[in-house]
Amino acid sequence: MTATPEPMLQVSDLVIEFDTSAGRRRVVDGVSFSVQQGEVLGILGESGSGKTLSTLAVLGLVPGRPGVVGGRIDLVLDDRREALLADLPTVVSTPNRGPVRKDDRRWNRLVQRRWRPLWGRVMTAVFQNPRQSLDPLMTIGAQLDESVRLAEPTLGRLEVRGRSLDWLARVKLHEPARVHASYAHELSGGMCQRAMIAIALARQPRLLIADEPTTGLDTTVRQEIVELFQELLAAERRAMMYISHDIREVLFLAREIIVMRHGRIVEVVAAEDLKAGRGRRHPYTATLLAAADLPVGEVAS
Amino acid sequence: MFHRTLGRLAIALGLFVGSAATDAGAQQTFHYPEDTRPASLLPFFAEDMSAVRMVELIFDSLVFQNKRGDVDKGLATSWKVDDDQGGIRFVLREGVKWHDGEPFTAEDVVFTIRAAQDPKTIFNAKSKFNFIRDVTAEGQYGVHVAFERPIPEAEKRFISLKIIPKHGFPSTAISRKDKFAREPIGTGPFRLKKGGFSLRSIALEQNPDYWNQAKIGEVQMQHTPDKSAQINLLQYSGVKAGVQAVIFLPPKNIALFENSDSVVLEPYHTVSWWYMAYSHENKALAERPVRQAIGLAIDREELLEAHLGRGDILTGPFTESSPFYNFQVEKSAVDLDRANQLLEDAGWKKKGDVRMKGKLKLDFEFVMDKELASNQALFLGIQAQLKKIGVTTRPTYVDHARYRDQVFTRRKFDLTLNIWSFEEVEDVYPLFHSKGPMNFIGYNNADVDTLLDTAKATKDYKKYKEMMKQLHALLAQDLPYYFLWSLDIYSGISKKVRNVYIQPFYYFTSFPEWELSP
Amino acid sequence: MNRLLGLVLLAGRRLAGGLLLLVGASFLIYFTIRSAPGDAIDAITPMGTPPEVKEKLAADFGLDQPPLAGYVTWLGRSATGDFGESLVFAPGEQVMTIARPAFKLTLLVSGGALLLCLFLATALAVVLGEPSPRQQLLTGALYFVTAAPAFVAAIFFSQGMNAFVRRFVEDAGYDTPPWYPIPIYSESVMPYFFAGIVLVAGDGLFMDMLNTVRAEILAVRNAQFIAAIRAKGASTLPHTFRNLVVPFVSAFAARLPVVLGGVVIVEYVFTLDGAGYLLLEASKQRDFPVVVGLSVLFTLAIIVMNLLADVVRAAVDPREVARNG
Amino acid sequence: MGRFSRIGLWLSGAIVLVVVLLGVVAPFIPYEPADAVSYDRVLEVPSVSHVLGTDEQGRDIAMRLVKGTEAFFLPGLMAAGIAVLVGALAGAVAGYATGPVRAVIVGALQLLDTLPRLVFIILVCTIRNPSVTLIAFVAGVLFIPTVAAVIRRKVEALGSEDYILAHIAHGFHSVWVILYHILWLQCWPIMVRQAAYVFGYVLFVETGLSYLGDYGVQEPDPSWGNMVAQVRSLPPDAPWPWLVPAAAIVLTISGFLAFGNLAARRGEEAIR
Repeated sequence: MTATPEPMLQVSDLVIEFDTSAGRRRVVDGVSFSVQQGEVLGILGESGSGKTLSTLAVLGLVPGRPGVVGGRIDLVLDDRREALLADLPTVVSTPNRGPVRKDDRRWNRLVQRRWRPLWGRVMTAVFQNPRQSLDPLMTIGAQLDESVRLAEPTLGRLEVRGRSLDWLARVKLHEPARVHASYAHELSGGMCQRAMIAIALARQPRLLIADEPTTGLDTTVRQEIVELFQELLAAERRAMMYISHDIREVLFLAREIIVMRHGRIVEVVAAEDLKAGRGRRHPYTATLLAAADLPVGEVAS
Repeated sequence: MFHRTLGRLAIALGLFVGSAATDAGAQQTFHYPEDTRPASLLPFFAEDMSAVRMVELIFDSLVFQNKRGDVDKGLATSWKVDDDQGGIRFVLREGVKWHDGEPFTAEDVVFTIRAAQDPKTIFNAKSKFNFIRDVTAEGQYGVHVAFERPIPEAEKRFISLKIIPKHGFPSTAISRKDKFAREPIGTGPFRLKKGGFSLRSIALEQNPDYWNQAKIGEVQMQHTPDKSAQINLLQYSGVKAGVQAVIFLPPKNIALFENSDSVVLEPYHTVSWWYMAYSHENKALAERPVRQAIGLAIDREELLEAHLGRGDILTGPFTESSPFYNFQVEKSAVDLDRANQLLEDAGWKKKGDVRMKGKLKLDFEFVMDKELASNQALFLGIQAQLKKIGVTTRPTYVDHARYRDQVFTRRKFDLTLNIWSFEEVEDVYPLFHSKGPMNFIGYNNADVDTLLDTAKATKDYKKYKEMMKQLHALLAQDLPYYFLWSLDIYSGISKKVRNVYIQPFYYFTSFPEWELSP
Repeated sequence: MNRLLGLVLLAGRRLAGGLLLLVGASFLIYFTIRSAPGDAIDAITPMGTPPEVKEKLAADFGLDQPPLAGYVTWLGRSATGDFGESLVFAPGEQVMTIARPAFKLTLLVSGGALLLCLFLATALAVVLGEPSPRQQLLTGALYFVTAAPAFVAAIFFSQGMNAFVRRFVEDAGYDTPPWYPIPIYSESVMPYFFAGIVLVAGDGLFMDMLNTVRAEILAVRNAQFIAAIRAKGASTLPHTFRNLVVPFVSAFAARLPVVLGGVVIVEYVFTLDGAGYLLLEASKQRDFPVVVGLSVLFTLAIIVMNLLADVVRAAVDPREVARNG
Repeated sequence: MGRFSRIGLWLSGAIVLVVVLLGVVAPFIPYEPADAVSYDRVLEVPSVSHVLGTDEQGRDIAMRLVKGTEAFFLPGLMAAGIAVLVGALAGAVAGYATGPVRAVIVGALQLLDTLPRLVFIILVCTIRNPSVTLIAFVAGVLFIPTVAAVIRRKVEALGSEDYILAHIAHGFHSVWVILYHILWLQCWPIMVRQAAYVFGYVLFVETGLSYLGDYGVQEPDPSWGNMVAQVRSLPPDAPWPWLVPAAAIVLTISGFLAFGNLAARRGEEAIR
């Protein structure tokens, strides 16, 4: 083991733009970050800061037009380096100069070729609004079974069900059998999010992206979900990106934290330093800390 | 080059699939469209022309009218009028079979006439059989019909009598609802195909036992109310599909086929003429000068040419081909000045747009049958022309059934446009005699009545003819109607049909002779 | 098991509701008849109808009774499928005997046309994908073309096709297709197919369908659960398909009345023997029992379609039972 | 709203404006059908004196096209008025009321919705003396449920929104809130869209029935429907007497539909 292991995910100079009725808007502007193997990266920022879009870009799931128009995303798997987003010029007609137009079809082909084999196996995600993340027409069990079967295609029908029930138990759902037969609309938000986490983890990904997984849930439930994440991650040593606007949650889970605002990274800081109030803080970070009744420390002008 | 590419493209697109699937037999089908749908194939109730045409193919009458206009053998092979013209004796064709295989006998003829006269059989043309007093079968193949009074050229009256099978009905009281109307059994050259009577089409097949075997295998009629669709079908008629004939070509479309290499225009003479009827119950119209003035203001030739194509302007109630036509009667020409003068002299003074006399106004309700397509256009022309002499008209369009009721039964109209069609006998007695059943205009002229009564009583055809000529002149003077014209009607017939001859009034009389080349 | 029971209960409730609607609709139809001006019998029968026929008609329709009692009489008769006898179109024939085969054909043509429309709209929606400014010219043009009333579309179609075949096939020396010229009198399926095309292309149906289908497809494709399914590496196709069943069935059911209106007109132009032709012809000839019988049948078709759509919705979407259970 | 939508709005708006202008002006243009007939200029091709040519009676097609707007303009407005006003009220009540009132209204709306429109109109035409006004009235009534359904959805969606609840909490009467804040301020784009649709439908039915069943306007009075119906008697080489009104029908219907949609979309964007 080397002293500074190569990060498993490296994002550099990511640019995302959208067409709106008011014209083109740059929503992510030159963002760079990296995630180490088995560690949690926290991304902090208010809504509209570009944190969700940056993570969706990692997943190759940025919706809308033209979407990702610049940057690089590299992934290191078992010493094999894969450039996910290295050749944008082939799908972006005039990068960095004048109006940008992206060829949708080529972009989709790129996504299919590069990302598709990674989804689930290498990285997967848990989103906010858990109820909307579940297919309303299928039982939780069917959706979980799907994950289990994808992770271990050799399992028999009963084994799959057994594995699913295990997972439901591991995410601390009582009566796993009942949940297994239920539909999303029959469960509470917290239960849905637990089920969603089970579905994501059942794929046994290397990297889990949790995009504001607690938004819209009751305070007590939020606490439980965050604890559940910590517990599961500690046991499995998975890498995770945890996106939130709640500084306490991020501090609780992450080792390194990046703070985003208006599509740019304003600060990269170790969680230890933040907790201890060490070092000079960006004014925005300082506001966030103050609002959460945490020690602010020194504020940069 | 471009054409070929497009053609290939169309074929490649599979638009023309199944061209090999048509069998040879289908080419022998004679297709024709009809404007109206025959509701009944029972001869008595065949009131639309479309039904009359179908009935002609399925049923037979005792005698036909041949190309020369003479009466020819049908189900009867010979006939003899009694010496006193009080009856007629028919000898029937032997070995004729009904479409269901039953033999045809004199009983069927007796049954048909009895059924026509049964008071419980109600149909429009019932009065046509009033002249028959009695009918008796004489053996299997002889029939004697006795008349109420002597009838000149009596055999002509049997042309329209289609014989129906006795075994097809429970009694002589025949109802419109009878199943027979949809499953007819005749002796004619064609019989109904199995399931051939459908919602809007009727399919017939050749009767293999017919004494004058038809040359065309099958006939199919399709109700196609849209005239432009009919024209389209004839115009584009190809080897495999399309129609072989359009019964009546609207005049505007005649030019389209005049130099056609696939369609012939075949004249179709009907003994019929157009008229504008005046209600004589209207006080203004009861005055002869008003009727004359109206006649002088209307330009028949212009209307005829603009809307109906070719035809002859009438001078009285007979067409030029009629034996009763009086060539001495002159055609009146349009003369607005004289028309105005006539009205002035009769005391009709112009007030604004309309002429008035006392409280009476020359403002008339013009009632029209919606079904007659050219009515609207003709009315517009007449309305415009009458305006010039201070006569105004208001249109009322009603559907066919309502028209008959309003005009013929309740006589609620001032002016109306219509057509009289005659079959074998041009009998105008019912129209102009003050007691005539079809005198819906309320016409009452003592001279006319006398003339008609004497003519009816006479047995001498020559004298009868003379009297009709006199009547022609008299009516041309008095103008109970404004006589308009008789039309040259054209059928459009595909050149693939050969040996075509169209009888007056009976379209399909010579149909067995027609041939269809593939 | 629980869900199945809920489903059965829901279907039962819908069936009862459908029956109620049918009774209500027949009530409206019956009182439209009773609203005839003057003496109802004279107003609704053709002139010259014999008195015994009028009497039978009055008895069949309960016109000799006070309105409500008459309605009950008529409803009782109609419920057994006895809509009376045709007066003019096929005198003496039971309305149902002539209407049934015609109506079957009409349902087939309109249902087929609607399926074709749904299929084409889906295909185009998939090809077009997300709306972009560049497509608006295409959709605008489509909007204009498909707004033509069905009868105008039918005239253009038949005359255009005939001229096309004459020029580019016949004159070019190819065999003409068996369906030429239009409207053809043959037992081939082509006239029905053409009627379907005109139904799809006319009355603004296609754009309406395209807009709906496209919005639904985009809604499902952009739904969060589809992103979640993608993120876990599963195929999104079965999920997308399943989630589109409900909106598609709804879109189909909602447009059936429109197509049933259009088919009346198109059948007339393409000389098909359907209920639309029968309805118009009977209406023109004032064959009143046929018109009433067909009105009831058309209404029944719409109610049954809505019923089926409800049941399919409930069978596919568990929330439906929960909402209405 | 994209560039093409804006162009579409202007174009369709122009069509609507022209039709409305013609509809308003047409009754004041003196036109005597009897005087228009002239047999020395039958079926003339378009020229300077007759911009759109003449028909079988030698009547100027452009003139008849203009006068023909009379036939559907007021009936169309009436139908749109009935459908939108009654539909909006019924929809608002169905969306807001509870208990038996709601049940009755929802039931009635559902009932009207099951009637196949064209078939029912033909039934009415068979029984009563058909006129465009009658047809339009029936069409208007039959469109009530369509309008009501959209309005109801909107009212239900807005009914639970905070600012509406706030208004009611502030002491405004709920009827006022529904009528003004929901129907007037929020639903007008929906009403514009539906009104344009119903208007187009009346033109569609008038022309369709004139073509098929002679249930529309009778000659000599002009209507676009009976002008198109001339296709049945015209020779194929003189199509303009029916082609012109057919094009006018297609343009008007698509124009009204497009205008309704685009204007409503714009309105909705503005409200948001």
